[in-house]
Amino acid sequence: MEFCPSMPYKNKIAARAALEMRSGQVINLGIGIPNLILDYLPAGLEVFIQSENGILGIGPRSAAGSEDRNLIDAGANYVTLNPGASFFDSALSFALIRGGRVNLSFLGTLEVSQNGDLANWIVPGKMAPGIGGGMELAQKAQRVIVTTSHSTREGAPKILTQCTLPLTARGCVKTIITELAVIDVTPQGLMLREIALESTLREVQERTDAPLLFPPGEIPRF
Amino acid sequence: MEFCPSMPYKNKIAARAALEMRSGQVINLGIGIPNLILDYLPAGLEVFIQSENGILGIGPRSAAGSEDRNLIDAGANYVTLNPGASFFDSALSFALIRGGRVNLSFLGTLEVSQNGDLANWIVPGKMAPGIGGGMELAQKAQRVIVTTSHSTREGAPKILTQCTLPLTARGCVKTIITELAVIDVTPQGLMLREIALESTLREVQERTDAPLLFPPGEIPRF
Amino acid sequence: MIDKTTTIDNALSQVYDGQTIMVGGFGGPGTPFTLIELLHQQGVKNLTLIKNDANEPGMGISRLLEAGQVKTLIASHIGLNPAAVAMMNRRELEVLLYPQGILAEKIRAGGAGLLGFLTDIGVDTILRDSREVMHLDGREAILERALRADVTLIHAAIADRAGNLIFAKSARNFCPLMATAADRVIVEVEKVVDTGSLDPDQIHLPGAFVDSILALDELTPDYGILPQHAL
Amino acid sequence: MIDKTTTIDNALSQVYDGQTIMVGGFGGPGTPFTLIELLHQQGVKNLTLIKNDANEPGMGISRLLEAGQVKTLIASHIGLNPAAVAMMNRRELEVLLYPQGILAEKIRAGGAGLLGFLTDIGVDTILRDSREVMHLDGREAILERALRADVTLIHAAIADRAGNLIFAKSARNFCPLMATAADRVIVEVEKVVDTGSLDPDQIHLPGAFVDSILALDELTPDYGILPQHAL
Repeated sequence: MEFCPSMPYKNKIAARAALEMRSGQVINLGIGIPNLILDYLPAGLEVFIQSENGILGIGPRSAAGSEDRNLIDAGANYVTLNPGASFFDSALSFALIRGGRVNLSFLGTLEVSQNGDLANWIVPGKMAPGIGGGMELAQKAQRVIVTTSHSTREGAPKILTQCTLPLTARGCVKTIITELAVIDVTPQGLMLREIALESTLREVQERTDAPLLFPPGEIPRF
Repeated sequence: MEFCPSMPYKNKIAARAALEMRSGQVINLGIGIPNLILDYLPAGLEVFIQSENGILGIGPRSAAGSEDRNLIDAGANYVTLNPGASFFDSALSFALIRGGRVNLSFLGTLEVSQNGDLANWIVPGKMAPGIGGGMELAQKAQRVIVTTSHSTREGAPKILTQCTLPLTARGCVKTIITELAVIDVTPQGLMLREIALESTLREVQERTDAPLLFPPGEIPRF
Repeated sequence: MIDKTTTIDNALSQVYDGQTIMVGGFGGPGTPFTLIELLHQQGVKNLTLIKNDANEPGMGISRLLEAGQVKTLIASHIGLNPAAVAMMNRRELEVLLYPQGILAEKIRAGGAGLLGFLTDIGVDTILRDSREVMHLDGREAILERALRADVTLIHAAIADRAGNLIFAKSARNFCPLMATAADRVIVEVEKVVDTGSLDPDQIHLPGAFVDSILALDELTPDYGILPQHAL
Repeated sequence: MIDKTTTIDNALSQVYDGQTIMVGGFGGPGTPFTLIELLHQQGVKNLTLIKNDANEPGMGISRLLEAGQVKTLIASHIGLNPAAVAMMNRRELEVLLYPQGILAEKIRAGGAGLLGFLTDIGVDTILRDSREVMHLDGREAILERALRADVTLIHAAIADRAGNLIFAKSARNFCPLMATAADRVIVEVEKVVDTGSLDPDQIHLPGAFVDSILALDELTPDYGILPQHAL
């Protein structure tokens, strides 16, 4: 996997997010950018991708023409299976999630706050079409990583001192990965861990509506 | 199946109880006399015997030498399977029971009252070794039939105006089958439905500590 | 031998106006498109439907929603169906939404003969405002009631004549749960086999939960690959 | 490739005094006799055990009870073990008994990350006196708390190296439920196969719930036919 400046921002985020996975982990990929992570799994990494509709061990999306009508993920994409995959009902699928056996959950978001509050549910002014599995994943996965554009389409920051939208879960986010930076949510506040090759500390801070902490020394680039 | 006066009373009760089954029913057989019913299934009857440990479709007990170490019923007997049998976990097994899909539950008892209260759990003066699946069966099966000796070993009546022992479930028993009689629990009281060949109305009433109602006409014998 | 198979004319003979109906499926897989179409043709109204999602416009339960046969929809996420979202927004359809796993548990609790369960999912969110809140060991918990239905309609890959079911891949989803939670369970299947030919260890749902089985002669295009979700 | 198999020396390396341990099995089938024997040899004490029953004298968890390693037993029915009943009566062993399906649900609730559930089982009996009673729609309901454990020990027929499990016949019982409800799940199996060789539709418990797998070299007589229960 390579990062290049010409990569679409969503793919760049997905490619960087893939590096947070460890072999053996049970991982759930939300809809949107998280779902792109499947295309960037590091070679040799053996993870078990869970899908809320009752699958553990999803592989890449099905090639055109080779889809299985009985095999979709929770985003309705036709997918393949990896060795060791299994099927189960929706109650067991969420027992896996709420019971704490999901090591890592990647979620998209509308807003995320400096203390890890997540708001990715209700768009202002609209009735929400439902929370799906997102609330349970956010609240119960061992580690939640938000993968999101750093700003809204209108240029407003998504990383805030405090969320303005209704929350999905409180204090659940451990890491935020955007096209500009990798930021950890720490007890002291938001700690910049990595910065995009084409960005600057100043740009990241300016486009973040919460104070950033910087670790000592050179900040790695991605 | 034949009834003969020389049959041990437990077998006679079991043989008569078997006649209460209808093809297609899901049936649970408790420990003791109910378990003997398996030996008296009428020819051509197709029922699905459930066992609390996660089996539907139990057949006769295994012949000596042909036991399967992984196949026991809830009473720890080695059993066989009928066509259409299935295995499942203990949670689903009791979903079947509490969810109301068990048509018929045969239970033994210590006492049963004229309004169908069942007490088959705690022996006086001892700590109970546990209720097992009996309470859920008594409370939730569509129809509960008690199969029991008419009196205790000491000769005391088991069918009472009111139970003296702690109840397993209230008002759950629909029919009582003993070596002397078949008695239905009706809103009006205990209604004698059948009487054993070798018994008399007088004997049944004398050994029953609650008033019996008699239907008009000849009472069938068994 | 017990034979629970039925005919297309009789399959829904005991489904009536105003009933609560659970419908299996997560997206396409598991959705009983044929039984839904029969329900549509039969014209029953005022239904309360319980399904994970609302399928997509023109497909599955969306046909019932669009035809005005449904009063209330209990679901987890209807985002893939703009027609249903529009009806919800215009208040032509009452929609009750639950977190997906909570919806699954509510159905399972109904099937297991429980009254309800306590969860901490959503206690810190606005969900709390529309829920029954209890206190447990000094912390708040949400009480969720068990759900049951008059009828459940599901799709399975294989059934034997006694009603034992096997589901295919991700078509399992809500189907076995819903089959435990209704007074009457009607299953459409792709293949019927003789009772006794399925391995008892491989049956996904015991036949005791199934009342009738409709063998499908053909699978309509709704069951096939949907181009909008392929690469 | 992920390989969760372990050795007899390491299988119980993270089991300690005072822990709560769930043990699979209903009677013999599903009981992890080898892991229990290791637990016995290791000598951990002050355990709280959760198991459907107490096995029979000299067998299974009765070995731990008789050796005084167990402080509390949470079960459904211990009537087949007079040694355990005697210890209970002499108050050498604290025994908490639940209706069997309620015990299964308490374990399942723990595994499903729920806090508890409401049931009407036993509300009309003396069970009510020792339970938390709530009111729901003007009727009484018993609140049962979810159960979880530090460790679960179960027996399965087949595992792949990723921990996917298949149980044999009536040996399934409490095993998959308990595997969802503990921080550490240790499985003994009769056969280990390569990951990818099991049909994903036939797996009874996904590998995500399993931490380590002990392949059994031999089955001791406890696993065999018990003459006292044969005809």
